[in-house]
Amino acid sequence: MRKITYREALREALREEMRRDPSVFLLGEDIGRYWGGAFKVTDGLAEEFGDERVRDTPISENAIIGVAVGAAITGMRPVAEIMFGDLAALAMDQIANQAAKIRYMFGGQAKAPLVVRTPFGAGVNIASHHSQSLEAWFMHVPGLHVAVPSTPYDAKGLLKAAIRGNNPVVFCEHKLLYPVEGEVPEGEYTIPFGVADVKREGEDVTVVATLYMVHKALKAAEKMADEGISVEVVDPRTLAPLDKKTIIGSVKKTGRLVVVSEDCKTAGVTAEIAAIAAEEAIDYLDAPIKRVAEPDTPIPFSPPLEQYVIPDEKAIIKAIKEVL
Amino acid sequence: MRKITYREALREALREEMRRDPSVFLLGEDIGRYWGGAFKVTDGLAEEFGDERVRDTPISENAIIGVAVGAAITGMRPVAEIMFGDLAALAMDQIANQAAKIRYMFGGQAKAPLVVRTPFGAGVNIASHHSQSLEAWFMHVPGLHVAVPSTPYDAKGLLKAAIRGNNPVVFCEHKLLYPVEGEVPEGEYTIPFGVADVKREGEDVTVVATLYMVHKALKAAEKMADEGISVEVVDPRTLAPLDKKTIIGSVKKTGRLVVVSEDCKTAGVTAEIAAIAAEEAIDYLDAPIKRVAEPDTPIPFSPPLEQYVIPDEKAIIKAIKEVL
Amino acid sequence: MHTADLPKEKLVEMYRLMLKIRLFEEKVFELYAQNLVPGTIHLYTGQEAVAVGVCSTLRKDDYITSTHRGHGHCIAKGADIKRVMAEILGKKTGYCKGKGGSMHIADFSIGMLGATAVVGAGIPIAVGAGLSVRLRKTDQVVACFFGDGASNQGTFHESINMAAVWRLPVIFVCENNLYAMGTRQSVVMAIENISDRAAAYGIPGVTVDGNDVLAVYEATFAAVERARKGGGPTLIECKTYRHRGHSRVDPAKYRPKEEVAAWLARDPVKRLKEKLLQSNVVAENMLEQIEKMVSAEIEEALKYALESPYPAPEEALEDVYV
Amino acid sequence: MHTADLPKEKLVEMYRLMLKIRLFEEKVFELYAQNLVPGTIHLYTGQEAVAVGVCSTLRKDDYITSTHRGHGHCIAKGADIKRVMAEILGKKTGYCKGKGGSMHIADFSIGMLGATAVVGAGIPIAVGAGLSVRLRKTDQVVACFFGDGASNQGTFHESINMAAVWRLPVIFVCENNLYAMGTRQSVVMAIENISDRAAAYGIPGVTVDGNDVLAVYEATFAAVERARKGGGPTLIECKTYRHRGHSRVDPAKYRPKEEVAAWLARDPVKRLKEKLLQSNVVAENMLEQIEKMVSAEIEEALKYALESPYPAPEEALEDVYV
Ligand SMILES: Cc1ncc(C[n+]2csc(CCOP(=O)(O)OP(=O)(O)O)c2C)c(N)n1
Ligand SMILES: Cc1ncc(C[n+]2csc(CCOP(=O)(O)OP(=O)(O)O)c2C)c(N)n1
Ligand SMILES: [Mg+2]
Ligand SMILES: [Mg+2]
Repeated sequence: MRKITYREALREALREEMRRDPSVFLLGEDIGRYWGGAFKVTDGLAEEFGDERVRDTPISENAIIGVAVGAAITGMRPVAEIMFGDLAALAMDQIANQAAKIRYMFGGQAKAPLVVRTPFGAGVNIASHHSQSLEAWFMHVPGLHVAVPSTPYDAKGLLKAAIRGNNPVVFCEHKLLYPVEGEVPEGEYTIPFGVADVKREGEDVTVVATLYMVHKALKAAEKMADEGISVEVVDPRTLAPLDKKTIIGSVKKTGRLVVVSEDCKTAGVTAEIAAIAAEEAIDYLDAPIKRVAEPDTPIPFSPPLEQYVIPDEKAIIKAIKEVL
Repeated sequence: MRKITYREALREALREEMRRDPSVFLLGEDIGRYWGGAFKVTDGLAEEFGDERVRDTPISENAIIGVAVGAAITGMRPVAEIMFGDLAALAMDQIANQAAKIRYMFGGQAKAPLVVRTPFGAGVNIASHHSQSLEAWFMHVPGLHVAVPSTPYDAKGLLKAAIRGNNPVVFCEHKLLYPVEGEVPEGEYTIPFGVADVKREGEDVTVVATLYMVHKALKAAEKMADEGISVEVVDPRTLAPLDKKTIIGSVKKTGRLVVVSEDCKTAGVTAEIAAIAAEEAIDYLDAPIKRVAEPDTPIPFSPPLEQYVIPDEKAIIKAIKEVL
Repeated sequence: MHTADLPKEKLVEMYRLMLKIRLFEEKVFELYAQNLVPGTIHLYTGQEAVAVGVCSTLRKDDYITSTHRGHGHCIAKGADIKRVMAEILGKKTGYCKGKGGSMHIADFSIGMLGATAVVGAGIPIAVGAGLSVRLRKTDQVVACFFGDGASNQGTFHESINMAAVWRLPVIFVCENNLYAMGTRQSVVMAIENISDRAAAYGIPGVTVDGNDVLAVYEATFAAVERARKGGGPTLIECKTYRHRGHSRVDPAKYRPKEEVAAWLARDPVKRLKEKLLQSNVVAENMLEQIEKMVSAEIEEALKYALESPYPAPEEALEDVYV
Repeated sequence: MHTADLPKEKLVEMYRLMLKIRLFEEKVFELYAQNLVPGTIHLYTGQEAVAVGVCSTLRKDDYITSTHRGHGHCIAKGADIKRVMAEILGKKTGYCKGKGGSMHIADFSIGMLGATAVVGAGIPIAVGAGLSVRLRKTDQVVACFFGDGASNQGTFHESINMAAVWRLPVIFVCENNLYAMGTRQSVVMAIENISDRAAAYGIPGVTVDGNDVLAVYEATFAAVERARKGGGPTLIECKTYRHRGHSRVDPAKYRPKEEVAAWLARDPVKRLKEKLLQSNVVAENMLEQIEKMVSAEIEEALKYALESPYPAPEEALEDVYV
């Protein structure tokens, strides 16, 4: 099958959906013809669809999302880009109080089919304000859906589903994934939210991982296979809704659980997944649950410091060995 | 001992610290002489300390915190009030990206000794934008301390410690606690962060609860005692730092854990505490961990709806019975 | 259109709407005193000329966004007061099935895009509706209501700037009632006219007597005309005053007695009534008849709301997602 | 003070600082091309007159806040370029022990309160420093640097409004280099002069030639004097231009060639040099000597930075809390 990058897969999803549905449009800082998005995801789209539908905005994160909300509740399907996930902090009111709640508060009268695309993740030495992983903030907000694609295939299928869906979606990308290549069919497909993907089957231990960590988990699994240990890698693909069934099913099968996520450990993604297992599968667990995550620090700039805080293969392997 | 309300205890802490240290000052919307704070916590303080030190601000949440950060890093000890915790969504950049990270990013050159006081919680029919509990967002941010006092005694001691400390603190109050009375000594005291309080000792099950839920947990414990079941109620008092030792110690003793918090269940306070137990005490657990929390919905307005979503004594009792 | 050219029917209709808001709010106040209203309320009493002056220039398919003080906006845009009242009382028959309450009323069927209780949060939403109009190529306009206090929020700045540079059909209506809760404008702003802020975005700004419905109408009419033709947004500041405290518990002692008296003397409902009578547009008995009819409507709404059931508790779990 | 009255030493010092920034940035660019700089960089080349014009009016105990494009601010305020360079390279001897990098340099010992990489986030922090000055009853002032792009953030509005109503000693310095990344001002603002926004807060606003260090100095000097005496804040817009792309990867193709050429012709460093020579303030050989000394300083800084160790990995866990 054809291989394209995660970046191209996202762009293809945007392009196909914009061609299909005139109510889809994009807005964000520097997404248009002059820059094509800080990570070039929207490159070339302004040329095809024009500046009206690929709209450069002022640096006004909260209003960008507010404008998307207003457009969404009046019949459009905006896809807003927040240039770095850290900057979503500026838009938390519009994301969490408005987009997420507008349907509920108004008793179901409104729907807000908007997508907020934003890149998370560390690894390129751009320090504390451009490297965080804040998925857990959004998971905690009812009314939002949260996507965390780890491959080009998932990126395209989930983004198309996000755009077609009728709920607000925070679509979390990862900076290090943009250049990653993978197989993506030419034809039309979407991936439903709430369906995990078992990225590797195994018998001895379940590793749940998201985004870039899926790749590290797969590498760890490969190394463990050399040692005769069979690791199952489950990628939830969306954190809200979360496919508990697949996760719990895997845990029941293996009896051991390691949860891996790049965000800070405390009250992060790994906490929720560990808690679910502790509630629903404790009798099947033969070992403590292990969480592999960022220690609770901001992301430092200097390469040796940054590498130290990002969870790596070694940390995953260590955790796996601890639960065996 | 003298009994005063939670509101009075907070006010007394502010008054004592302002008298003691001229660098302490307050800022926020309507905290001054014309209103005295939406919940009257600062009532009368402008009269004693003047409008300069009890400063009414425009409705500009992000700048309120930014101003507090700027004052804190230049030698002051600001206590900012955000009128409702939901509105902290507007200030997440200044809280989570600036206040929390300024020390780290600058390699320890700066300290930001500011306190952000804000009320959380539902129960007074003011709907989705004025009733949330968002403590988990702050727990997830390294660099912040998070206080969750449940009694007048804790409120006063923790607030004084927060003001004297050198780290930024998100000080979470609860609307329903303001009128609650409790014993508070006249003399000087502070409560160190990171030290849980066992609000009731017991042998059969550990209930960890915070803020208003502590009171519901205590009532549940009393009812269970009538049935011959001995419940230990642990109140962490601060979520960051979190007194894992006391929590884990209690779990090891009772072998059963119920975690209660008013925030939404997914990726909330209960997730982190459950995850810690699943990591560190699973071998001592004789039953699944149970979480009692808000279902994942915004807070509705109408009384029967609102009552339905707020965790209550009955839900706590049910959870306790399920783990026994 | 100059208000001198307004047909009699339009003037009478504006009066009827203002009176409807006034009497509705007085009724809510009564209910409140009887402890029949859960939560808090922010009454529109005293500001009727703004909502009515603005909404009278709009078509049914035009949009408005509203605030915590939104009953008047709803009614002026044409909402059914039965369902407004039911929502305020938390009933299942309310516009939001009891989920929203006083601070979150919406009626999408008449372009009322809802009230947000986060001060200033409705402003970018209005701009988004304006952008939607542009992209869908209709000629709708959007009126965005907010207070003096809201004009200090970052959203005010970000949103008006966007609307200005994109020339969107949005009318920003600042209801300057001189206070945000207990905070006088001069405590939080070094300027007197909020309309002066329009220049920061390169759009027209105007201050009008917000207690004169015809002045509000005229300024909005011009702005709406310009907006429909692609001329972009306008900022209209309406100076007005709330007759009561900010919210249920507020005795509003922070306001000087003379100030209150002066503004009560400029009551917008009375002023329009006097104008109608003086200019012989209508006879006094016709106005009395209107008042009776409006009162009856409100009683009917109240009855409807009181008799309506509360939602079933489990409904709390519905409407989170589509 | 009028710049005509400036002592010769001051003028020469300003030139020295501008040249130091220029040569420092050119060195960073070189290192960058050699892949010695981790992450990204935003060079100050072309805007030297702003940082130097502003900081030359300040005392050591005055404060500044800075941005992602902050090397020039640091150097103009008197930072040690050895430690700036070490920070940019991620070394332990850098100002932030390698934790901050190019976008987060701070030197609290000279009142440089640090750079934030969240556009606009430094503005309220500057206002807080101004409030602190007022509460501590000193006569310090605060200069707050930010870009044209930042002036569309909500924080700009909220913060300047607060500084204005409280009459705080803050000088808001908008470095309008016409672009925010690839976005021209006209794409995101319907006004030409950002200083026009001052009127929205009731404070003075002025636009100056940001490539003329003396013009910047003069405007700031007046603002600083007023601020020290309790006269409140000023918004100074400095029109300027960055000589290179926005960040490491940016070839800046979105800028018309003629525009770039016109601005390069107005190079602020060259302009001051010519002025100094024309007015016979200094002899050419003295300027050459200065250039040599500055170059030597930079080489020394580079050597220091290159020879400095990286922090130990575990240091990542330090400095989270006090
Ligand atoms: C962002 C935000 N901050 C604070 C509040 C609390 N609050 C509710 S109404 C209000 C005053 C609003 O004043 P204004 O905008 O002038 O409207 P008015 O009440 O006068 O109609 C405040 C501070 C809120 N709801 N939202
Ligand atoms: C809040 C925020 N939004 C977006 C960005 C990404 N970003 C970094 S610099 C920049 C442009 C800033 O433009 P301006 O304020 O004019 O400063 P300049 O780069 O021209 O010096 C952008 C959009 C950011 N860092 N922070
Ligand atoms: Mg007001
Ligand atoms: Mg710029």
